[in-house]
Amino acid sequence: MDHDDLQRIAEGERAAAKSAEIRCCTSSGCRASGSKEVLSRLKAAVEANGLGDRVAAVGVGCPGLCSAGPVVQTHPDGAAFGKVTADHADGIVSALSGGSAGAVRIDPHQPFFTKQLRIVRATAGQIDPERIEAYIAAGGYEGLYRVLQRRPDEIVADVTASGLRGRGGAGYPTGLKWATVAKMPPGQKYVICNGDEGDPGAFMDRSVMEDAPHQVLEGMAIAAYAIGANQGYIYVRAEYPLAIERLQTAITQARKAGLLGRGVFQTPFEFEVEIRIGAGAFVCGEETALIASVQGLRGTPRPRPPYPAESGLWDRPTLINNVETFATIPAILRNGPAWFAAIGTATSKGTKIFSLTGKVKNAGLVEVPMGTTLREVVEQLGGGTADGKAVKAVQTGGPSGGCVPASLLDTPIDYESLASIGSIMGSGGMIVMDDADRMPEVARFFMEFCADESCGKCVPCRVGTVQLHGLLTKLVEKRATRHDLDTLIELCHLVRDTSLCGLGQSAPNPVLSTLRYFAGEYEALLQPEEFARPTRRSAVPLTVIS
Amino acid sequence: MAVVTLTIDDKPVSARAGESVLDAAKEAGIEIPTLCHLPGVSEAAACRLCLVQVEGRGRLQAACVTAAAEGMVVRTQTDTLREYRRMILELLFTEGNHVCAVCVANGNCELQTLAAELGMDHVRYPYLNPARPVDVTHKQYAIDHNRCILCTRCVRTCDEIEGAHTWDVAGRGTSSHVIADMGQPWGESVTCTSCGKCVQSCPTGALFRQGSTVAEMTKDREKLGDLVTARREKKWSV
Amino acid sequence: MERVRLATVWLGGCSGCHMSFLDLDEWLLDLAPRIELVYSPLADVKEYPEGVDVVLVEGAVANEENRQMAKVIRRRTKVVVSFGDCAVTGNVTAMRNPLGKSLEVLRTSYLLESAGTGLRLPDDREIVPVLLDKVEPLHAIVPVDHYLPGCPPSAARIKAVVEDLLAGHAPSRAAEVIRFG
Amino acid sequence: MPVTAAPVDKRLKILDAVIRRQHSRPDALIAVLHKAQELYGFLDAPVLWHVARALRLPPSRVYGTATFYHLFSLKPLGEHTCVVCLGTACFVKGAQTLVDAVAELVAIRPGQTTADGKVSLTVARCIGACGIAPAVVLDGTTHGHVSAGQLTARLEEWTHGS
Repeated sequence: MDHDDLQRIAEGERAAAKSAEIRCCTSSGCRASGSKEVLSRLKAAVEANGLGDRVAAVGVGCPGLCSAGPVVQTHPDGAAFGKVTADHADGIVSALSGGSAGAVRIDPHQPFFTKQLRIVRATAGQIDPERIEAYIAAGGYEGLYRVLQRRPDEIVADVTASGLRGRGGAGYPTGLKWATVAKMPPGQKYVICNGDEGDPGAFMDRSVMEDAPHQVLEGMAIAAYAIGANQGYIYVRAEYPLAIERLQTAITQARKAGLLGRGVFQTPFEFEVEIRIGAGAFVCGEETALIASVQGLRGTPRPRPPYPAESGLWDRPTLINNVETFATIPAILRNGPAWFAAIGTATSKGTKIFSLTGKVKNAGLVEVPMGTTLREVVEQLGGGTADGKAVKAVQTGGPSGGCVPASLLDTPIDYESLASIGSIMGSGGMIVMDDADRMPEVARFFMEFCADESCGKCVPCRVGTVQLHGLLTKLVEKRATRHDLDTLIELCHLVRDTSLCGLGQSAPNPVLSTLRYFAGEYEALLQPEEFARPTRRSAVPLTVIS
Repeated sequence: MAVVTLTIDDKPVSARAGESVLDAAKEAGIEIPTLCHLPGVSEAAACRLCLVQVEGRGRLQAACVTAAAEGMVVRTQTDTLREYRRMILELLFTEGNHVCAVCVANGNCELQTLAAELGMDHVRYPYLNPARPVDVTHKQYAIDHNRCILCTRCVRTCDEIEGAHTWDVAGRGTSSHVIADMGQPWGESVTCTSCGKCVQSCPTGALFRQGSTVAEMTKDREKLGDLVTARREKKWSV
Repeated sequence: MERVRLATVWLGGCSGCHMSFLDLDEWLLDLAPRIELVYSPLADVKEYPEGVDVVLVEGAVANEENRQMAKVIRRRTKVVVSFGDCAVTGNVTAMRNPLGKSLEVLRTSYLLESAGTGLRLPDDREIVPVLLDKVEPLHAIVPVDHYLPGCPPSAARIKAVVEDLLAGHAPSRAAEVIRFG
Repeated sequence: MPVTAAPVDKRLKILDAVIRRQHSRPDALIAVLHKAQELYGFLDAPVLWHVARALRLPPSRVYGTATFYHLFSLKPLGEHTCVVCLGTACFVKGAQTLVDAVAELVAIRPGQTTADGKVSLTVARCIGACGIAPAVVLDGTTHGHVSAGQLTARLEEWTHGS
């Protein structure tokens, strides 16, 4: 494969395109609502109407509006239909020639679509994720080609200049991470893509892997070239079978096309990628636990330093980024770091995908520029709550994050702003809650999750989360007193300050953030003390704001 | 050999480059409490008792895995650290069934000793009282899971010193437990060499010699470190 | 000097802590003029009095009577001391907890699950206090001011704590005072 | 002794082929356990011993790893499996009532299998189908926007007849 071949494939693909396309979402969400049958009926309807020469019915990635699935769009007229069943197939085909579709139309000009800026999800919902040709025709692997014409350190410099920060949660500057691994002495190095998206309520990475597997591979290959690695692993949770299947297909296609393996684009660059499948452990999203799991061990974290950048997989320098981070890379290298850095805020560049769920009208995936306010996402894109009730809070960052009250919805989405109000960007889960959601119960839900997912290695997380869950249960069941609430807060401090890894350190966040903004709900559950208590003698403060 | 100078609890201390803060402090006569640390085997950094404050670092650091560095300023005894250590012990006491009065290790138990040293005179959290088994199938030794604090000293000792890797941890979270081979009775283990090193490594009464009764089980943990030194440096301590 | 109104109570324990107290031997003679022993298993007093200054409570809270007594003690006493491991941790008394709730404990204890024993659960709720489902340390039921662990606490440690309390200050929490087991 | 090998059958041959393809590398343990569970339905002692020997791993490491990950089962599962997602999105959309409804209908708690071996009930910590919450996975197929009534109706089909 050389650059001419790449262009030939792209041109061939464009030449073969039919004048109209019926695009049916075949990602996990719509699949669960029967979209595969819808697609096959659409294909049959195209044939039956003798439109095979100018209309194609294709399976595409997720257009984003999962709550309306299965979603079918027609191209180039831009019509969209929701809750499509197989029986709607004939109608949708006839609508192409002016007939009545019969299916529910979705307004393609509503804010849910128009307010998005899709960089990572640029091709999602538009191309067939199972065909490398479609990705190439959309500009795919062009970034990798250009990268290979330059020196590795220039690539690291570009990523640094773009201002990209890790999309997995902590927001560590991606360029800095790459530079650290690149600076390690030459020798065996590894690239790992973290696809162990475990935050409940988050499915951005699943959809990126399902909708744009080649984009992930391209990003990994660019990283490998930049840091001097020849082997990559994608760690995917077993709960995502379609993502695994599509990544495997993509790897096979890319190897066959000479875009992975030896002599990529006829340069000395060599890069192999293997998939490693998780087996149900949230903690494996933590990078040292993930490395242990890739090595076939129990997924328990180890103390850092040394950081994986110095000593990671098999004690070799290892670059770990998450799926969305890698999928952002090709566009940055194609369009230049300045283009990317112009999007977003001073400290948070580019776009971020959120999975907008819960009590929201339009549930699904949205990609917006950093700096967009929570209110815009929830009220404009999300359309507010499904039944018109008031939004009470938005949970971001999953079990490591916090609940942002409605009064703070004008907070812009960037790493620092979310941290300043006691939540985190996290991987991108955004769960809308209304009055029916009781915050102490939400806190208990997350604590149960953390206790269940604690690896058991360090004492504060292993036992502390269990005790915290017990205290929250006592509280929710109206058996707790002020003394118990103090104990709860004290334990939150312990678990946060002394746990070995990020899971434990952030486990108290949902409790502390709900205590900060919804203290009244906790107070209302308290029972009076039967006896006066001796003065508290602990050195741990009872503050809920860090 | 490069030497670094640091300050621990206002005391100037010198350490070999790469040496842990824990070891450097110990050599200077400053004891930092530990439970999972055991000379001779790798660090787990799991008990979190040796957490110290290092100036300029936001998070508390485990002294056992923090390398002493030039100019480092370390505090090992702040009020908060003392409180956190007590709380960690309290959590350990709630997790198992630690009944010192009827334990073989009574009087020779690191958990019990630390409770006294750290001023833990009671436990503020509810006891979880798990139903845990006692395995007496081994001819010489026994394991009482009620007393196990999951420090994994036995796992590391068996793997790194004896090389048998009979023990490992199964399950996760608070249902974690130490197992022999495929989780079978210890006496049926095919990998155990009955060397007894795990028993010596155990800080509590979880691993003990058969026939020991209350307060009779004493342990010689230094021997394990001596073994490693002997093997590595051909120097024997007798 | 006014005498300190001292009480000692025996809840769910073996009375070993009281035996250790008696091991103070002749010091008890020094103690006698400084205190008034207003309630104790060592004295024939039927009801726990009002206005107690200091109480040493031995034993865990294992049954309904223990639980009610704990509350009476707390209401009528200035300084409550958990006296010995059973009061402080539940200790041996609480070793039944992993077996399950009270009914499961009784079924196990009376070998009801073993075939052919012919045994049955005693039914004398009118006479014997009802077991609690879970044996608790004293401070799980009522606030406690000071803790004196040990099984039993040695006479010397009892003396040190009582001396401190009689002098009107909080007992030391130093390592030599704390000893479980 | 539990050290006896599993009977040599076709499944073992397939498993051995997978192990060979992975060059018997110890880091293939999780992949091999996945395959073994797919073949046998669950991981019993003979299979785990076989894997330990084939990968030259200490048995306690194999057992420790198999029991660490929630998706591995050391006990046989039921004829049918019902996985209720308890991710946050499903939680706020009332997934707990689904668990309660199933638990009441077939009288088992999550993690258990009915006495007749018909149904296993488990809960998942988010299957990534948040857009169609609440979601359940019935015999491997994901269903979205599920109500308690729909779910119990399906389970009744499983438990009675067909």
